[in-house]
Amino acid sequence: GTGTSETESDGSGNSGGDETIKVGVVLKTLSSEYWSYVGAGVEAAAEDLGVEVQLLGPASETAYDEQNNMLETMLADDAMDAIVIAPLQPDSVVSVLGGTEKPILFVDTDAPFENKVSYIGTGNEEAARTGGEAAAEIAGEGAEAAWIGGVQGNTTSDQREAGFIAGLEAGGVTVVAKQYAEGLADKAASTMENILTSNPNLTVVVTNNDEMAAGAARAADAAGRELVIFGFDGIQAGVQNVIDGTVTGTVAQDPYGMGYKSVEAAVAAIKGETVEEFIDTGSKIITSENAEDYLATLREQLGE
Amino acid sequence: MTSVVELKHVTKKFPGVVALRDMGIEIKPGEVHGLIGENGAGKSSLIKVLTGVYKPEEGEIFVDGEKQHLTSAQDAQNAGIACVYQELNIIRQVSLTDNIFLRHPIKNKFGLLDYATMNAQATKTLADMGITADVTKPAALFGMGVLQMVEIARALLRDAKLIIMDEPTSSLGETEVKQLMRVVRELRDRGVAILFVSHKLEELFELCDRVTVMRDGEHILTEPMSEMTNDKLIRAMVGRSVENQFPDHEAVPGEVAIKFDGVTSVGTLKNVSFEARYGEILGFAGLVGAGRTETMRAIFGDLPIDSGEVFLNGKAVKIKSPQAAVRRGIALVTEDRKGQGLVLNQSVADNLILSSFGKVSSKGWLPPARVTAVAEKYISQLRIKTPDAKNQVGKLSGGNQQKVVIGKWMNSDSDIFLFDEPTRGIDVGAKVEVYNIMNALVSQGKCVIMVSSELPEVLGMSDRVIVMRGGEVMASMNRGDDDFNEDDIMKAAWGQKKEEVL
Amino acid sequence: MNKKRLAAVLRPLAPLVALALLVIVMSVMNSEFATVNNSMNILRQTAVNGFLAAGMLLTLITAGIDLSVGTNAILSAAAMAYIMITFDVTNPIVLLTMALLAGTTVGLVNGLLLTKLKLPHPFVSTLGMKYVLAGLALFLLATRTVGGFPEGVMFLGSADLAKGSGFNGFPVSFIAMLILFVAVHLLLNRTSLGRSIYAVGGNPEATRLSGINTDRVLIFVYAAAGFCAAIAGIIIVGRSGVANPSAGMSGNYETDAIAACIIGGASFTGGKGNIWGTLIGALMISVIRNGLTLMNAQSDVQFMVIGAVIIIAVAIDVRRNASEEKRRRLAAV
Amino acid sequence: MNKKRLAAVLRPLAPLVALALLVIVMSVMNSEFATVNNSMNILRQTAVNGFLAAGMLLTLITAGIDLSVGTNAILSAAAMAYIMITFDVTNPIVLLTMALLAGTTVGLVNGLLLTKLKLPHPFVSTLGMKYVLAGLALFLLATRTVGGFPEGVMFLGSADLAKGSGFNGFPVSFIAMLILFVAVHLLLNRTSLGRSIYAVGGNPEATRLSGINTDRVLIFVYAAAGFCAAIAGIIIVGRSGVANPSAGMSGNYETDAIAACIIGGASFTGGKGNIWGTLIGALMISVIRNGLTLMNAQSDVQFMVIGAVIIIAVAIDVRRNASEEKRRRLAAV
Ligand SMILES: Nc1ncnc2c1ncn2[C@@H]1O[C@H](COP(=O)(O)OP(=O)(O)OP(=O)(O)O)[C@@H](O)[C@H]1O
Ligand SMILES: Nc1ncnc2c1ncn2[C@@H]1O[C@H](COP(=O)(O)OP(=O)(O)OP(=O)(O)O)[C@@H](O)[C@H]1O
Ligand SMILES: [Mg+2]
Ligand SMILES: [Mg+2]
Repeated sequence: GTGTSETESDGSGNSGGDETIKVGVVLKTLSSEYWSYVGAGVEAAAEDLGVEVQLLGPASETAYDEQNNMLETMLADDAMDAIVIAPLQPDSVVSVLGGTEKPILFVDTDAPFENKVSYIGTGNEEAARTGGEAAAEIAGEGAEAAWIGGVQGNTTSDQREAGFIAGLEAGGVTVVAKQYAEGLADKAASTMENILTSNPNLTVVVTNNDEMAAGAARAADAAGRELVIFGFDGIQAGVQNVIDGTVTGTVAQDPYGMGYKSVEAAVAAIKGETVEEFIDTGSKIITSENAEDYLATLREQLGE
Repeated sequence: MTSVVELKHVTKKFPGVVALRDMGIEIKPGEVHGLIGENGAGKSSLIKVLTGVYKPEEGEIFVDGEKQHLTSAQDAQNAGIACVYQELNIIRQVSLTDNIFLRHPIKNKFGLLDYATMNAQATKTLADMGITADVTKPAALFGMGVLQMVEIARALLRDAKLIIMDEPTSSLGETEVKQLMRVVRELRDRGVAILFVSHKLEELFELCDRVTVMRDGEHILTEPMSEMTNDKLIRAMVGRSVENQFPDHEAVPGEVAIKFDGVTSVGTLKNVSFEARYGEILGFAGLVGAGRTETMRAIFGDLPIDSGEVFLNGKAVKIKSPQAAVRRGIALVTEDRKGQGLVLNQSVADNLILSSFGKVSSKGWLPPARVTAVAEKYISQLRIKTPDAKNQVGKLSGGNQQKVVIGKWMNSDSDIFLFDEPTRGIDVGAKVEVYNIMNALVSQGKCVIMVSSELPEVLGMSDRVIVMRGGEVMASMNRGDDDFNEDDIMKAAWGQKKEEVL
Repeated sequence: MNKKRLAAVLRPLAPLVALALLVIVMSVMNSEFATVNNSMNILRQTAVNGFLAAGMLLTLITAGIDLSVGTNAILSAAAMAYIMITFDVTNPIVLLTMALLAGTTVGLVNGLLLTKLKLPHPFVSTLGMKYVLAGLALFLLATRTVGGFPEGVMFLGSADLAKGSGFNGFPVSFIAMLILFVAVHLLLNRTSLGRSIYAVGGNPEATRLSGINTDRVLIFVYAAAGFCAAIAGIIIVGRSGVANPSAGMSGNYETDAIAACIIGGASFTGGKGNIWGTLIGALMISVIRNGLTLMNAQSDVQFMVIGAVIIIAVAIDVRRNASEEKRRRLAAV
Repeated sequence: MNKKRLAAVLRPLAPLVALALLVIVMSVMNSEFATVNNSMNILRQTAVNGFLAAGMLLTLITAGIDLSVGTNAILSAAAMAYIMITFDVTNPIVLLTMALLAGTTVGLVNGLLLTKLKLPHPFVSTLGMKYVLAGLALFLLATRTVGGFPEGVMFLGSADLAKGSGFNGFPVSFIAMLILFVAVHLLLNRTSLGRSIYAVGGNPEATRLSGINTDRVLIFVYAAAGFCAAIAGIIIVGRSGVANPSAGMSGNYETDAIAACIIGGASFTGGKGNIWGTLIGALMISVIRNGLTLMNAQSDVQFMVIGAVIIIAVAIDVRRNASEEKRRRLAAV
């Protein structure tokens, strides 16, 4: 890698060849809406800063090997000046990184890599905890809650599970059921139906993503049960559901900001500037009060 | 002298059928022992008990006078019993050498297979039986005749004391049968016992020292062959005498149904021309691999025609698929009933209606009652031995399966019937039934084309005979002409081209 | 004779006995299980798999397979969402037609690939199709999850009959599934096309030489599987309220559908299987999932139990056939 | 004659030509593709699928399938992790032995289920096994991802030969894979067990009647597939540094392995396939994945291209076989 090079490119072409700064970004996947926001932030930053980015992501958030392969391919690319990673499996990514000398940054999820330049994001666990607290506040002390996760054993799902549960319990809510629905809305609906059957006093459900929150909401509605339902991610459909009142709230982690700031930080690192070790992008609880505004911001960020 | 193998009081049951009932047989060293019986009499079942494939409910097996429990094919082989089964046990995907040496391969000093030696031995053994073949090629590339010999070669290389052959000649042509007989005699002279199953009486008379007849799973008689006559055998088998082996029909040749004019299919058919008329039986004779089956496939739209013309009812046609052929009223009784004739895991009834959905169904709907009626009609008309119409075809005996194939086409109301080896594996009584069916078709004014490797059958049934060799028509003979005889047909089949051929 | 008749009627019901046993076990282990509302939940949860399995069954009978039914369902939903958000179409008839059209077209393409390319087996082509459809769904919706479908679209997946006074209602989706199953039953057993489907699976060569256009039979079968997948997609939308284009690759829709068919007596080697067995297979899978969730079993236990039940179900089926053979054999005189 | 000989030698190399074409296309479209280090990456990324595909190939040749190889790899890794964290075992020999034992035992069970239960086809039993193993892996590690394996365990999956001065090194995992492939080649073509494997796939009944213990052949095949899966599991641990028990259900390990075999000329109907074709199939899949990553293709495009390539690869193979048939037909004159 070439450390710092003074390049002024107008972003219209990467004709600068070797001189153009090139940042590699490997996200958890590109095939979901949440990650497309991160991607949008990455591309906006690239445009603004006049650098070239290579944006990649495996097929799904469970394609661990595929992410490692992508990373490996990128590490072997001499033209790549820095790499931003959202690790699916932090330990595993660290072992693939090995002793690389390229500047490495993590986005969304941190990893125990010794030479990392920076971590940009809010921990999944931390964000989920605020969501759990918010749900507990609405439901009130003594309520019973259920968790519908993605794939058990998946790092993201496990972290959100730990955060949500900690938040709920801090608010005096007991978690009586933990189930997993592959991240799919229709399977979450089935799971919700069954949880409702065995837990007649259940009033809260927190889920691993907005799609599953939507599925759970429909199942609760069909069963005639009023629940406090929280999703995660803050995708448009999820926020719309909050506006419509079918879902109580969702946890948004400012994905666009994460993407944007990570490229910013990467470019700074390449240029030899000092970069903060932790850039907190914060998280937001979206409820009926701020949902309209958030949706508007989202659309603006995506250029719609 | 102790017997090589003796079977006593064996009973074997299948769902709905008793295949063997208190059956016994004794085979002596150095004899060729014939076994005969109607289709479904239990011959193959008896053999499979001998080779440890079927476990009988009752009965005992003695090998060299000692009681044995044969519980698997391996046991039987270890006891020195080898078998060429009726339904060929060829693995089509692997080479002839692999097929021959599968169980007892030759290895080099590293424990790896020694293909050089195995190929040489396989080639030699086959050559001894008059077959030249590239033994390294997959079995799928060879015709039935070669494969039959491969099966026999496999048994030969095994030093068995008893070799069982279940209808080994049913897929062989005249010459190969001769070769096989020579091999069998050589084996006998070496002291090997042979159990030989066949529906062809001439073969049994020519080859066997003793014969056992069975009927409905029971032992009827065992006699020295020299004391038997044709009639005696048949009466023992079917319980009555069969009057006329080849029933006559009145040939009233009508319009030309099919005409081939210089049809060539690269690699198989060369300039083939002939005519088949309504109201007559046209026979096709020739050696194995003569191209008769290919000719039938060409008529049936299943072989690409590169040049030449086909006329159907006087009009030039291009029949592009079997479906088109069936629509035009052509039926093909295929020679390979397992591979091409039957859907083995479906019922007898389903197979019987397979070619006549248009007739049995109304607007695509199949009333179950009508299906059953059709099935029962042919089961009784063709005397198909099956517990009921819902029985899987795969569970019928070989001959009965063949009857289902014929029945399937009987129901299709076709005008032109192509019979490719129609009596393969069928017993004497049933053969006559098949001949009667052909005659009935002809008298209804239909056109019947019959391919057969059995010359007596060709001569007995055909009004005209076409002889082929190497994909070419060698000769054409009319009933009543001087050259309508075995000798002249064989000469043509061996390559003597008749001048006046079109 | 009468006794024999009874036996003949009861025999195919044996898998039903296995299902009943499973239900009894679940009822004993969990008091919530045997309630009316929970039974309705089970039916509700069976519909998607039922539709997918019906299509899968047809392909399995022809000795084929369709590994793209799950992503096809997702694509059909995505196609519907696409025209809704792009052209502001809100007419449910148009939207539903779009979904059915998309699913059936994909099925048709599967059938054409198989027959026109003369592929030896559709495993790889439909696996390829699975990827293509997953990509297409993401492309159509630009990875976005779409909600806000009109009521008419949601009806099939979400409506319940006779709802009220504590009864959660009888799911329309299950009724629709039953109607399809009756249709498939009639197709398979009472039409020549149906018998051709079995024949093609048993011996394609013999079927072709019997004058049946086997290509047309196969193309029909795959198009029908696509059609069923599209309905499954519509029900998924109705149940969850959203069309999520990334669901195709992450779900195990196909394995559940295949398992239902095979538990119900279909076979990979073709020529076997019937729709009522498939119904029982699909119900068994739902019952296990439902019961385990009620018991709040974790993923590890759920996986192990489901796996064990799949294996046991097939083992029982094999045993049953064998003992049946033996019974008939010994009865022979 | 000599020309014919040459043709006979070259014909099986046709898939190689397809691979070469693919490589050329990729090289032209992306300058990074044809670098030495990237080639090493491709080999590195092929190893896991290669091991799984080798086992899968054996089962496919017998007309079977093993849908549990992926979860078996994960379980083997989990078993190794389990004894490491539970009993503080750090001896790599013990850990590796544990993994191989676990994988082979699972394979053995698959083989026993198939033969002793007399199942008609291993599709369902191995599918059931896939679920059971996924559950077992989660259970063993209590859903936790485990890292911190000793160097000796990681070696196979992570070591590189001749590394240095800009060269990333030749991956040991690929060399190990090649050694296995040579062994499989010898097994299949030079031993009687190997020929029996083809024979069982081609015609199990005939093979049994030839006096071969087909059950034993099948049990061996599934145990071998389990053994290969265990090595794949060890390589996964070496590559990723962790044993992740939830990876089994979510990975596409089995479909990739099957695709490699089928692209390489194996068939579901059994009796066909060879290990070099499988190698080419596995390399093709890696090349596509790698190339698309280099070209910065989005998920939707990636999915579509992978799907299309899978379909095209099979189509080409079918064409090739057909034209070979035709050539033979014409040559016969
Ligand atoms: N595997 C099986 N399952 C059920 N029934 C069977 C089976 N094998 C044979 N049978 C039945 O047993 C009876 C005897 O059959 P077998 O094959 O022994 O007759 P065969 O004398 O060899 O007849 P063919 O001359 O037609 O070959 C028949 O009725 C047949 O249907
Ligand atoms: N599947 C096949 N693949 C390759 N060659 C074949 C195949 N089937 C037949 N042949 C060859 O084609 C030629 C013509 O065979 P065909 O079956 O037409 O002969 P036939 O006169 O009908 O004799 P038969 O008595 O064997 O049926 C023979 O050389 C035969 O070996
Ligand atoms: Mg027989
Ligand atoms: Mg022939």
